[in-house]
Amino acid sequence: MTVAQLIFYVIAALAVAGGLGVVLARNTVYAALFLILALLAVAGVYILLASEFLALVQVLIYAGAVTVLMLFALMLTRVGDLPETMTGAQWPLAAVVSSLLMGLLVTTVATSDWPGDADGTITRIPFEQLGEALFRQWAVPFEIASLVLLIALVGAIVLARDEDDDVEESE
Amino acid sequence: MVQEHELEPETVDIGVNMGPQHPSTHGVFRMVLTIDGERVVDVEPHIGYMHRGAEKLSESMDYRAAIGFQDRTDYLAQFMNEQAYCMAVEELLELEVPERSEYIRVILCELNRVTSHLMFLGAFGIDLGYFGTSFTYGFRERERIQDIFEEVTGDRLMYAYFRPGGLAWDVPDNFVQMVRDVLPHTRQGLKDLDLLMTQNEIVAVRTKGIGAMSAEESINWGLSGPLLRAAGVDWDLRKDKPYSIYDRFDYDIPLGSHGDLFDRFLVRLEEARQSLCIVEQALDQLPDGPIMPEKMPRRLRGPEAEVYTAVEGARGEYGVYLVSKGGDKPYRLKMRSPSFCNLSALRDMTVGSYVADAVAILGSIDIVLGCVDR
Amino acid sequence: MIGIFKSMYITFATMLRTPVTIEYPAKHRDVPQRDRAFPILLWDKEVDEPFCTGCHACERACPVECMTVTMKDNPLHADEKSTRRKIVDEFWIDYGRCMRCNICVEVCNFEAIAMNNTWAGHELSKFDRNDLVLDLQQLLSQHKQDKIDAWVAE
Amino acid sequence: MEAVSQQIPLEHFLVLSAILFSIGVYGVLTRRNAVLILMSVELMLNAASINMVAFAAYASPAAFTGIIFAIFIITIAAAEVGLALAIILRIFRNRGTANVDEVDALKW
Amino acid sequence: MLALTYDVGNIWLDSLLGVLALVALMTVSALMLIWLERKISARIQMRLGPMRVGPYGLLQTAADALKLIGKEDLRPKTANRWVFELAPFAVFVPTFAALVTIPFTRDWAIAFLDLGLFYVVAVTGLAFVGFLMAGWASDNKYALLGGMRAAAQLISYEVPMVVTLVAVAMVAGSLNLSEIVLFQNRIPLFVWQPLGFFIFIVAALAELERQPFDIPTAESEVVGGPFIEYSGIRWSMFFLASYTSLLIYSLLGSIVFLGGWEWPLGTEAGLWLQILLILVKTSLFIAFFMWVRFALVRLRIDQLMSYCWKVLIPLAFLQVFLNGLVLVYGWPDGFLLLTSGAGLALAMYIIYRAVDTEPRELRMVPARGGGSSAQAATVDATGSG
Amino acid sequence: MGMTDAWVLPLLPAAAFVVLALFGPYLPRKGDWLAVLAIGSVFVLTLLIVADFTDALALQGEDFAGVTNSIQWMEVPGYLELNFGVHVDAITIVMLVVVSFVAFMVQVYSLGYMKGDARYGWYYAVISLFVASMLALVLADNFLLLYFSWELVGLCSYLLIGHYSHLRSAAEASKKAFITTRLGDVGLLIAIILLWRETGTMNIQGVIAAAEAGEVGREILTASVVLLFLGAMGKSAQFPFHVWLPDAMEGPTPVSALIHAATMVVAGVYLVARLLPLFELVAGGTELVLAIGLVTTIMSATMGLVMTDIKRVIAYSTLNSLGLMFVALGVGSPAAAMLYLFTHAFFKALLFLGAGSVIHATERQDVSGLGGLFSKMPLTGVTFAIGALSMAGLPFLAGFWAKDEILVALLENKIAFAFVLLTLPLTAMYMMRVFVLTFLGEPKEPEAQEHAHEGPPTMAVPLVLLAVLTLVTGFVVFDQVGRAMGFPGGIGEVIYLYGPHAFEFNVAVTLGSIALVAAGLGGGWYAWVVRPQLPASVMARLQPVHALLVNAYYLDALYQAIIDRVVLAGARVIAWFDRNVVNDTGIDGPAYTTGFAAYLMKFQQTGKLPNYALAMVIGIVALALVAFSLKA
Repeated sequence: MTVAQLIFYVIAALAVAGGLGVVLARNTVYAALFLILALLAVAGVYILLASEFLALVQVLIYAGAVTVLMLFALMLTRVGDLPETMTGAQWPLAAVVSSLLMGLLVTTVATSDWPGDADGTITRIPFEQLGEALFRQWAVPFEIASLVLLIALVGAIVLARDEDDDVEESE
Repeated sequence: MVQEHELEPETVDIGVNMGPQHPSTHGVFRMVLTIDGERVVDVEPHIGYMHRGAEKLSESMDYRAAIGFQDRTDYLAQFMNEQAYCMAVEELLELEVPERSEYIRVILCELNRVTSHLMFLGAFGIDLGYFGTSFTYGFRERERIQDIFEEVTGDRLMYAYFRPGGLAWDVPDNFVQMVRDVLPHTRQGLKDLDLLMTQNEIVAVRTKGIGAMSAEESINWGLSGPLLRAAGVDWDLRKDKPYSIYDRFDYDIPLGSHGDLFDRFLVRLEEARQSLCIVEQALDQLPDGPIMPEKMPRRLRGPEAEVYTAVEGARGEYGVYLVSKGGDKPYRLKMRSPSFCNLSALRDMTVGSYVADAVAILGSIDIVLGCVDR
Repeated sequence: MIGIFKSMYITFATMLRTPVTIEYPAKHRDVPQRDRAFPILLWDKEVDEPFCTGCHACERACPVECMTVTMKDNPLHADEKSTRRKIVDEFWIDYGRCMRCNICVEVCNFEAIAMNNTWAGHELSKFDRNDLVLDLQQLLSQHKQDKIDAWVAE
Repeated sequence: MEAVSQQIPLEHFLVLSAILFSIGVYGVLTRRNAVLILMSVELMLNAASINMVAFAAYASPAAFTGIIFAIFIITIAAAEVGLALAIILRIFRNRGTANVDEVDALKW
Repeated sequence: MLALTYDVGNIWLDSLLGVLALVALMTVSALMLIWLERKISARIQMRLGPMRVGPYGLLQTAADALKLIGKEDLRPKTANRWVFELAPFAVFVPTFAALVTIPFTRDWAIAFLDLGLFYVVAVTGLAFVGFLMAGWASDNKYALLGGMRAAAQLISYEVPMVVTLVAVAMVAGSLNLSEIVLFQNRIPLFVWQPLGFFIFIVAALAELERQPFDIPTAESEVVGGPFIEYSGIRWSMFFLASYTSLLIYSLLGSIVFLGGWEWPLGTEAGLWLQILLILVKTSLFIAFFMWVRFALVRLRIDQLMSYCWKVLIPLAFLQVFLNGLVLVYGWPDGFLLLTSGAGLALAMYIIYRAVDTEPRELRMVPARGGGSSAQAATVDATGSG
Repeated sequence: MGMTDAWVLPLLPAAAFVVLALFGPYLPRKGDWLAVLAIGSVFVLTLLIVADFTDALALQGEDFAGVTNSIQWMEVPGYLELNFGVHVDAITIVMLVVVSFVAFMVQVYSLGYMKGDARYGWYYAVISLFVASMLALVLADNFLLLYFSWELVGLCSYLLIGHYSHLRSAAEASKKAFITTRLGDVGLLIAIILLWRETGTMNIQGVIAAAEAGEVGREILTASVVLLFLGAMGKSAQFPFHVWLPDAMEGPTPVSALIHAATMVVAGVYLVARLLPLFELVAGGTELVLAIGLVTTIMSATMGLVMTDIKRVIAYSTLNSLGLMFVALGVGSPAAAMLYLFTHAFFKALLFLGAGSVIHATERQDVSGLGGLFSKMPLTGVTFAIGALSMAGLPFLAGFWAKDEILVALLENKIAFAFVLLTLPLTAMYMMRVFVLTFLGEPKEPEAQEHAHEGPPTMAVPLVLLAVLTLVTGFVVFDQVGRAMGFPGGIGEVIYLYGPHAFEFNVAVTLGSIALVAAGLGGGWYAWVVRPQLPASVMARLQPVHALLVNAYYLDALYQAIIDRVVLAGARVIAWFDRNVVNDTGIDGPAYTTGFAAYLMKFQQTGKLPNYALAMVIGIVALALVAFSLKA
């Protein structure tokens, strides 16, 4: 086991722990904090996959901005932190199905023959090249993504707006 | 639309307790804010943490001894309180105050107004968010004037210097020079504060249009003093009901127009300047002579009467209502404290504004808890 | 922005001015002559006895009732050394209660009591509040040792 | 383009991704609070991203489409979360709850 | 700093020494900065500041730190234990991690990252989690309010900050901090991009939660915000993190906008000159931040937000747009200076106009007949007389 | 400002339209100054273009075929290539001068006339749009742009006729105008598409060249020429489409002057003149034009005699003139047609503006309620008289020269010549009639005329300017005059389209026409001044004829009947089919089916999101398991 593998196992364990925390925690804020942990661990996975840029994007946007929204929402909606209301009644069935799904996926992964698997050698892609590709080859999806962001922004503002505020402002 | 409103559950309001140990409540004032996010929905002021029963205590003191309690009501504008009380007693006993005493009283009162306003200007900056800068600017100059007071009266805060009929003792020989020396410093301090705050855009956005009260509302709430004048009401007891010798000086009453925090700030700043003008004139005219009436009774025994006298304190009309049933003690003493009356309008000014504004609005009322609770 | 620049300017300007603070315990301001910290009793050096006769005038006038005075016959009067027939026997002032209103000084007919105007009168921190009740000897000691230049209003 | 050898087989990443995905599915199925469901969805998205990046790194480094896709997933997730939270907020304001099984207007 | 100059040979040992050096640097600089801030505030307010412990009170903060370490670590009974206790670390660790990639001279840094600038921004952006945790876990309304304010403010002001730095990275053509410095060579970037510089300073002030943006910790409103329930070592970690952030942003500013260890008089500065230069530039930033703290009042939360979203972000995008124009069309840098300067003027004009700066006139009613006729009947209220 | 820059011309008023339409209400004076400014500058620029044109003409002489400036708009290689551009040649220049000048005059006039109107700003916006599209129409170098602007002027005409939309009659009239012209426009569109299919180009010159080169099949060419002419008939209100023009008088009078006298209605003439080579290629093409023109001329001349509405009389006179132009085109003399068009624009605009002045002053337009206005409004009276006489063809006024030119050109065709001669006294007579009834005699409704007065200067100045032009424009037919004005070969070179065409003067024809006109005028004078009761008695005696004329030959009734009987009946059948078959069965049927099915299926739903999600995941897992088992 090399050092890299050791690091991978640690990070993977953190990610799985975070994920389990998200779905099992009895406290909503705990769940959100576990989510941050999981997201940071995924960022670590990205680093292991030699995509530092992606890792930083993950940290900046996911862990840094998306989760704050969730925390805000949790605190604003003040959803009852009562443990008995956290999990729905169908959890046993869901657990079975999820485990089945996991089994299926893992089996598929294990039984398949993947390319580039032989030596565990990966390729580091310079982020300049990434940028080139993003803005030339993928320019149209990029623009669409920005449009989607804009629309989401407007939509979120319109939706979250309080009618009372409108009245106040018009006065 | 209407239906949606009906469906909407009550917004989650948070009750926040501000005071009595909150750093921004002046003294031991406590207000319970109900806030919705950052907006103030309701304010409930709680007072009485500093109640000492000064009015009741005064009933068991003779007319001289009760002066000490006057210092302890509005403890930032003590001379004015003493002045009001002494005027009440003088009216009751029909005492004639000597000329020199009147002048010294005016000088000290106006200097006291300056110290009080300096205190306000400094503290207001803190409420707005200065990290002590405005406060030390104000205090620096206030301290110089306090030194004069200490030289004259022997105490830094609780002067107990005025007496029914005059003064406790004469001022030191170098009094005039001392005051003249300190005036440039005070002007410099006011200028510093002016430069620091008046034109600052951030101060402007924080103060303009905030906590505004119209002239009519101000009158209805019984506001007085700078608060009332900031709303544009031309009312100053020194001018409109002249007492003492205020009719001998030339000065201006500054009036605001919007009645918001910024106007209150400006009015107080300008009032401090005008007080300095009065002080200068009084120093020029200061006569020699006795400080107490010639035939001063040893024991002060009042006739059966009621009097009310009021002065224009630093915070507004400070009145003393004195009922005497004869004897050397007041039967009933009631103080009309401006802080208390001004504070009553707090809810009206605050509701609907932001938490940060609530702090600044409370600061702009410039309450003194000793005066509110007595 | 002009106002913000003005604020920056004035803060910078004051940064260059001399500080006004003094380092308190190391340096002391001069206390004014009239300063009234707490009342003490005066010592008649000519006769070598207190001025105070224990007449209770101050005790009665004190708004906060912090004084306790008892009177006795003056032994020196018997010896014809003093003109005072009566003299103070015991005198306690509770500095924890005193509100330093100067009334005792004013009502005193013998100019026997005065307000301390030294730093010794100001710095009275004690660990026990009972230590703030001063007896006659403590009240007299300052003037006795010429540490005070008593200023008594007429 | 620089080759890095870390001796981690590709399957490791894929298995991690599969586990995270299943956990996310479980969360979506069992959580009652809409915000928590959203979090579980994020987990699933991240699992997918890991998959794609892993494939990009191991299998098709020349095209690195996987990385681009991961970037788009992150972008869209940001938009989605903003919008979803706004919707949840509105539901909460209208119905006083953010529990999805109490919001059963799907059945009328 | 030894680890930075001498290659120990073992990567683990090397990193460990580097981290230790950083911790030492952080602690010492934070202590010094606190002392400096107290001194500057004292001088602005014409006080003396700490004078007793050590010469000119230099050791005052060290003494304070010792006291804080010795203090009991209080935790409110109703506080959420784990979150409460972990919150200081959640603030501290990102701050610390951000310091790793900042180069101090041409050759000195723990790690020269290709994505250095991005890394710093991304990692410092995580600090809000700690504030939110602290605010939520304290079970205190002031703390919760402060935590929410902190999170909202940090997230919002990160946007103009990132966009401005993107503008810089555009012209520099790199996200590597060292290369950005090399790119600036003789003329630092703030000359060409005054608007970006301005936005950076404002956003940094907000990220640092210093006046006029100290809303999350506003003493007179939320009584210290998220930290209200903390004491002792945990509180000092917040404090340490806050002053380390000050150091980080000052370093970042001096590297990105002031040319780091380069100076206009020559490019091949020696090691000591480099250290001196970066120290001086960083100190300029620090002094400015401290100066501002005592010269300005606090904004209100809504004003803060609208200033960010309505003024700073559009202007930051304007800067990016201008840079893009200059890059694409190869226009001279002077054009950038002109337009960016115009943008800066616009920003200042917005500040000037957005608020009601109309000088208010007080109505002066003369008392006693003629009044003080010597003076003008109406005094300009804003006049400094 | 060269000819290649002519594309600027339509853009100015178009920009004015955009600004006015979007921000009009927020501009001072609702932005009328903007419209006037735009068209004013268009006029000035037009003069510059004319100067450039004459320079080019002097330089290149007769070979000068015009300038084209075109940009490619879109291209499907090998299939479609669309260009947008301008083409400036002699005919364009004439039209440009007419359009820009008359539009300028009318807009200035409207400042006074439309003052206080509720939709003042909108009026100016639309009229700017009209000017823009009219300019684009005459400048277009290809059929597509021509068609666009063709439809746009139609739209503007529709909007402006219906300007007083609160009046039912105005709304009806606008609809009528729109629909009637649409009938012709469809022909135009089909013709354009046909020609494009055949020649593969949209370019007008290209199409003409191709047709002349014989690239277009005869049948197609014939069909497209007929269809093109249909469009021209619709726009120019030729029989049988002429019915919309009199009704269009419901619009504001300046609009009538601009659109329905000077510019839009002559678009048909312009089109035919522009495409005359095509007509000449087709057997019977010119004859068709001639016939239609003649019919229109005679019908309108007779109807003009009995109309009582001052504006309608002028409208019929317009029809009369348009018919004359088509007659000229029909005998292959576009030069005469264009000369008539040129002069007609001025005096007809003058007539309308004069009528507008009367209406503005008295607020009524029926001559039976007018009379004796001359003393109150001398300026209007004089200018109106000039216009009327010019229309009648009194010597040395503008109309005279142009009319004589047409007569000379008609000499070849005796029948047509005779018919045209017949109309001359009629025209003179009804012009005399309307003038007399309006301005002379006693006021029939005195209360209406009491406050009659001249309009403000903005109304008077255009009147005077137009009157002066009416007096002098006729003389431009002489080369000496043109040379004196700076045109190298005389203005004739400009107005006459194909090659030099000297003014032909036939003493016999001229004298004859003068005699006829004088007779007409005299007859009119006799009938309405000397013996005012005569018309009534004539009317009484010729009751059927009068009824026929007053009802405009019952054409409106005929059309109405056709619509009622044929079109609506067909529509009813289609409506029934649509409602019952398409709507109820085709659309609602599946919906009902789905709804019922959904009603049946809804009972298995819980409405809870997690359940659905779970079901989905179970489905996926099951599918995957199936796939695995199959694979295994």
